Amino acid sequence: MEAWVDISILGLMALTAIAIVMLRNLLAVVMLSGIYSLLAASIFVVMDAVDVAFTEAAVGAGISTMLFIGTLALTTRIEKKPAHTPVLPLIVVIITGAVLIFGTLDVAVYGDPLAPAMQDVAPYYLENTKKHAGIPNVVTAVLASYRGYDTLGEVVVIFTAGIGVILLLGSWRRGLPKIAPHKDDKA
Amino acid sequence: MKEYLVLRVITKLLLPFILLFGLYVQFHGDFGPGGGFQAGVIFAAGFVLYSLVYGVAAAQKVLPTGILRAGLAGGVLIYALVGVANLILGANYLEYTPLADTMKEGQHLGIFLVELGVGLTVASVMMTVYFTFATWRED
Amino acid sequence: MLLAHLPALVIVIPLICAPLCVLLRGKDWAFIVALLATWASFACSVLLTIQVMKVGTISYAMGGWAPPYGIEIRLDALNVFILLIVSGIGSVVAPYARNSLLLEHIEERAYMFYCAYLLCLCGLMGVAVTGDAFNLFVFLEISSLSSYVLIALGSDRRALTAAYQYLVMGTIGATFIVIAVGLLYQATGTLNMADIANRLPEAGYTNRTVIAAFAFMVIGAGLKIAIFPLHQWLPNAYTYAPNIVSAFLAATATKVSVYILLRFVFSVFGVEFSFVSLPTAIPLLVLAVLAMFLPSIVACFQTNVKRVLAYSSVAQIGYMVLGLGFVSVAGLTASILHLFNHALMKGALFLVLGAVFYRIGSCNIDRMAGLAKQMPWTMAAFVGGGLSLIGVPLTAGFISKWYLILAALEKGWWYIVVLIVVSSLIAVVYVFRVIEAAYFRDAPDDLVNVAEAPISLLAPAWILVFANFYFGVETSISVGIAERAAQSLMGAG
Amino acid sequence: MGDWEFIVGHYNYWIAIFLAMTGLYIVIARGNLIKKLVGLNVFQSSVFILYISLAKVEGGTAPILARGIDIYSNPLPHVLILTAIVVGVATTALGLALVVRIRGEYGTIEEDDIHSQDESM
Amino acid sequence: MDTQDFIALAMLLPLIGTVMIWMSGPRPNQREVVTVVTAILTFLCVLQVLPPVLAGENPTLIIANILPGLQFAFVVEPLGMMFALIASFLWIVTSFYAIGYMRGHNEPNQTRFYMCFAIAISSAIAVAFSGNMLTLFIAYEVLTLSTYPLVTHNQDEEAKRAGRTYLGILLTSSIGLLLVAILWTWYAAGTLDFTKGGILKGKIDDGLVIVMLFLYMYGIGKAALMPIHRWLPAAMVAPTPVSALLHAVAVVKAGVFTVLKVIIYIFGADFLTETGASVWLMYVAGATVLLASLVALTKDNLKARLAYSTVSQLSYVVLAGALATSFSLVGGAMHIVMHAFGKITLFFCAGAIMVASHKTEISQMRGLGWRMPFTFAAFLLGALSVIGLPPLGGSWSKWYIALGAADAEQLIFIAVLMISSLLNVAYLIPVFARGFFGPRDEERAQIADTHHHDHDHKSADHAAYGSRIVEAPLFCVVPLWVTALGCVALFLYADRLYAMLEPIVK
Repeated sequence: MEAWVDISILGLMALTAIAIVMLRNLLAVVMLSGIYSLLAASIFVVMDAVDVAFTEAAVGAGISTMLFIGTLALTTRIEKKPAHTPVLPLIVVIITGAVLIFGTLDVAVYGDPLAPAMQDVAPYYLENTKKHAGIPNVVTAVLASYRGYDTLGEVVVIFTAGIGVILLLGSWRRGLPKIAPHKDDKA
Repeated sequence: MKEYLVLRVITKLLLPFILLFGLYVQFHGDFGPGGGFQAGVIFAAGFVLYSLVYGVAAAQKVLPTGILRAGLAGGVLIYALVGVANLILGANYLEYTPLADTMKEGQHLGIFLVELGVGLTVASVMMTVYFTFATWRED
Repeated sequence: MLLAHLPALVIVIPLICAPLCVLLRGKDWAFIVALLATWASFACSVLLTIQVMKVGTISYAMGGWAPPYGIEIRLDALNVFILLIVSGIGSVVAPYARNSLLLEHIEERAYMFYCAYLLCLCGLMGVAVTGDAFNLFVFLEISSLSSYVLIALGSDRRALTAAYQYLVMGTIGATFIVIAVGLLYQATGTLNMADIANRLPEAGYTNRTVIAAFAFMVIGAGLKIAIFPLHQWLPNAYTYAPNIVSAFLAATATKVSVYILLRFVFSVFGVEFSFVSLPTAIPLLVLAVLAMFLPSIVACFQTNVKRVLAYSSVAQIGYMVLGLGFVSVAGLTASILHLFNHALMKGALFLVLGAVFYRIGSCNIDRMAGLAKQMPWTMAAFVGGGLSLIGVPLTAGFISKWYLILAALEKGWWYIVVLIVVSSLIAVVYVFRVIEAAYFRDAPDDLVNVAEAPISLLAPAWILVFANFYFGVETSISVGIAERAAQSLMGAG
Repeated sequence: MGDWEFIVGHYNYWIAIFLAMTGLYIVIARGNLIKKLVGLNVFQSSVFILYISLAKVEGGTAPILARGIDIYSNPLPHVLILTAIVVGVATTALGLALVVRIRGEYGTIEEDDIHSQDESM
Repeated sequence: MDTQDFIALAMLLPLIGTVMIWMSGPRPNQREVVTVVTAILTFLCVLQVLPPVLAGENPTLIIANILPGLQFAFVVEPLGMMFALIASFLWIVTSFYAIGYMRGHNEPNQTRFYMCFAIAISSAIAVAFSGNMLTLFIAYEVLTLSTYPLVTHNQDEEAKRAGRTYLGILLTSSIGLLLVAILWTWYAAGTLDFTKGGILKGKIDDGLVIVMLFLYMYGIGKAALMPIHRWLPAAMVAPTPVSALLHAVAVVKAGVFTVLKVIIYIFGADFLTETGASVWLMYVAGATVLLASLVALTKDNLKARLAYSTVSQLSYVVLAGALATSFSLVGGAMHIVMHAFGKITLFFCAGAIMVASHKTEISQMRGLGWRMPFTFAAFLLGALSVIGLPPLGGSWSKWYIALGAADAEQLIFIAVLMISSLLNVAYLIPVFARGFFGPRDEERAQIADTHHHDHDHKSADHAAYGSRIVEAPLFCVVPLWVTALGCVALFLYADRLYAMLEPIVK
């Protein structure tokens, strides 16, 4: 049963992704990308990653989509027709995908509790969270305590983005003239 | 959007619940899914909704740029300084345990504090980014 | 007591000071905070270096959780050397910011700039010190995001497109690294780099997951390094970024990325896997040689001197990869040494160009004609840095080439020796084009009365020029650390 | 392990890989700056799916400790991906800010047009 | 102060002088006093090192450890002593000459000129004193780089083109070949110290010695072995004092000096003769001697002719090195000195003629001797010394090289030396002769026009070729007589020079 849910969601995602490639109406593309994130969130639920699902829904479907729409309002809505037939990108993508698939050939089957990834470190968290931190959500414990340093980094990343957006688009830019390219150097 | 009375009323009614939900996610993250990051996003979403209906200017009156900037930096500082507090107490960076009497309490307190920092920064950043985009004018 | 926590402090100091800059707002205060933070980090790095040289590898458990359960900060000779480069260049460049920003329309939001600068520094150092594969990605992204912002602040609109291009390619690179880390985790069940290294033989060298992880790691790091032919983002980014940013990034960012490659290929995957069971060396050597030539030749035809230097950076990266491809202690020593020396020379040269830009508003070679008369100190610094870039004796650049050639001789690869030598000669061409213009041509009519650059711009440039000469004569520190790092990298396999 | 089981055990990864490559294709092949970022998002989300697939344990539940449940899925990849999602949205926000500025300076967000503008200078 | 300090001082003084010259840039008189005083002090310092060297010591100065086991070190031995002595002595003479010339010619950028000059001298002395091949290489490169601004001094297209040729050939050869040879040596022998008897014996394959020798000989571009001699004539666009000191003494002699050093202290003369690796070099050097002389014959521009003459004379030294017998090596070393004095005199004369009459082509110099008798007389002395006739210094060095050729049983090179001497006569003596003979009527008016327009035509006519002497400034004439007399003195005291140099082959 679960497998079929899984397959149908993944199938929907594939359709969405292909539609994103095909469509040139950017508003539709952005909406599809939001839907894609929602589908991803549901597949995360299927895979028992509720925290991730929650985040993906809030971020991918929520914040990201909102930002994209905001940008569209400030720019344009239709993508130009691609001028050239992209052969090289196709080759790159096929090779990359092939390597990745090659890599999965030795990965343990989906859901295998004996996979190397399930040994040692992960069980340590499951076993000790209660003892160390006294809270039931292991993800939170790992996030904020065992790997708290990572999360500090994560907060700094988001902080950096905030600073960056202010620096690039802040109100202080409004009075400035358009920046002219330096005349005396050609690209 | 002055003419959409229904929208305005509903937004006003909805907003406290959204913010409350945000707070719930923030503080319940230890027990169920959620945490500072998700809470921050929800919190920000509430204000974004508010600004969509009432206009950015009104939203900025509630949350002036200065406060957002303080939140932006404050969240990171809270997180980082919790770590430093451990150093002063003689433990490793971000160790939490010495923050309270027992390890469990220390950890719990530490996690609570850093999640607070996360939530603060995320909410401020999201709102800042949104407001910045919304007020950007090309001339 | 604090001494034991230095590995954490070196990162945390700039990390705390960055938001402080935003809170303080005043541009003077922010400047002072940024300055003190970088200097404090540098002091920490020096202390750490001494400690590591004395007692060997230092391990620090973040959060008190022993590795592999928690995140470990692990410092050996290679880490501290990179740390030293990044924080050292950061400290020299920081005082330069004050005046340099005036021209780039940034001074109004200078405190934000300092914040981004500190974040970038913090991210780069974080990458250098961490012993955890995923944590490396997080800090890599801190440095990347802040460098996208810093680059986009350039005063030419092409800075924006350059930053965008870098953002896209950089994110692809980082995502590749994430994929590699995921596959490694899948194969070994741990994220700690030392632990991965221990468990890999268990997973087997023919494990296809590990091989794919290796491929993604090399390509991902290669994108960040701007290894030829993945270098398209670099020339524009370094050309149009604000001058101080070009100087800082050119001297540090690619170095840290090379570190990632070194760390993974040699310590994590190990020589046995990377070079014995996989034919990695040959493609690396080929790419390195191509990188030594093609971008150098392109550099000879550029009119914007910053662009000349940017292409030259791509070429110099070729030398580092070349040393890596030798897979010997000598080659690695040369590679690591060149990381350091190249940081010194490129830092110096970009700072000089910043001073030039400050006065004449351009880095075009024709506009720089006859500049030596009006800005003698500035151009003298350029000559100093340029000589080092060519690899003239008594400069740091010579020492790296010396070791590189020795490493090639050790392998008995004559043609490589010839190639190294010939490629240095191309450097002569592009460096001397600039020197000839500045010293032996007449200034354009509107630029006959240019004043010398202010001391706050000259001093940092000259400090680096002196460093170039100092480390060209007194090599016991740089060669000493590089050799130790190389030995530990080779030994780890 | 039979072929069929092998395929059943891996199709999840392969579809995720297909999705990721679709995203990557959009990034490389398309010239519209916004579409590129959408592609980047698709690419990254799909890699996240790949990651989370690795964490799944047959018959397990979400890693929130509760009485009576012994099998949980692996929490570590979840944590990593939480971080990665945040990093992703940060990148997107920054990329979009750049796009807005580029549009302001160039009047277009198509790569080709930007190139031709730079070259005609 | 002991000898070590003087070694350091000899190299430091010119550098200190450079700074002082720079600081006194706006005050020409002070600047030139500084130059001359520095030159004299430098020479005195070098002189202080002489007694211990004559006593058979090798004073050593170690500055720094560049790489493990490889120092930045200076060791003075007779060959280097000799080179340092002539370089620093001739700097004094040239400084005086330069004052006259640069002022007489109203050259721009004089401060830069004097500064680079001082740096070049410092590095030439460093080349002379180098204790190992790497130190020598470093000094050699500094010499190249510091003379580049001198070559491009005029800043016009021609000068810049010449500068590119100059730098292109010298840097390409030194980095591309010499550096590789040095690295190879280091790799093979584990040392780069100049050691009597060489360091390579038994360390590399006999068959590879030829390759190594090739790398060294063509790596030392300053020795101007054909076909990489092009930079030398090109560099003649520089002001004459530069051509005189640097391209008759410091730069080119640094090249052949390095050749001798390499052959004596890196390969070891015995090792070379045993393996026969240097036979090809004899032929190349011999060919260069003859071909360059032939080219010189075709040049009408005096400085160009002298430049090719230099190319030819340099190959004497290379030939001497290739023969690698004790006579030839000492003879080669002596030739460095003899030729330096002879050729610098000739260049000084060419410059004096340029300053006084603005003539650069030999065909224009008819009758000029009557106006500039002192200059032309000195020219004759210099020319005879270069040709190698007694009673001038040049005769000794040629004699010893010829002896060396006989020793090595390479009699053909005695013939080469003889033919070359005849060619020298053919291209040098006509310059002198033209000054005093030949038709001069159509020239008179022209010269009178250009230089004496304030005078009445007719009186100027007679004045120019009759009793009136129009010499170059005294600052030019005195130095060129000093060096001309030096040629004579060298003939008389050649035995002392021989005695001093003998230890290098013992």
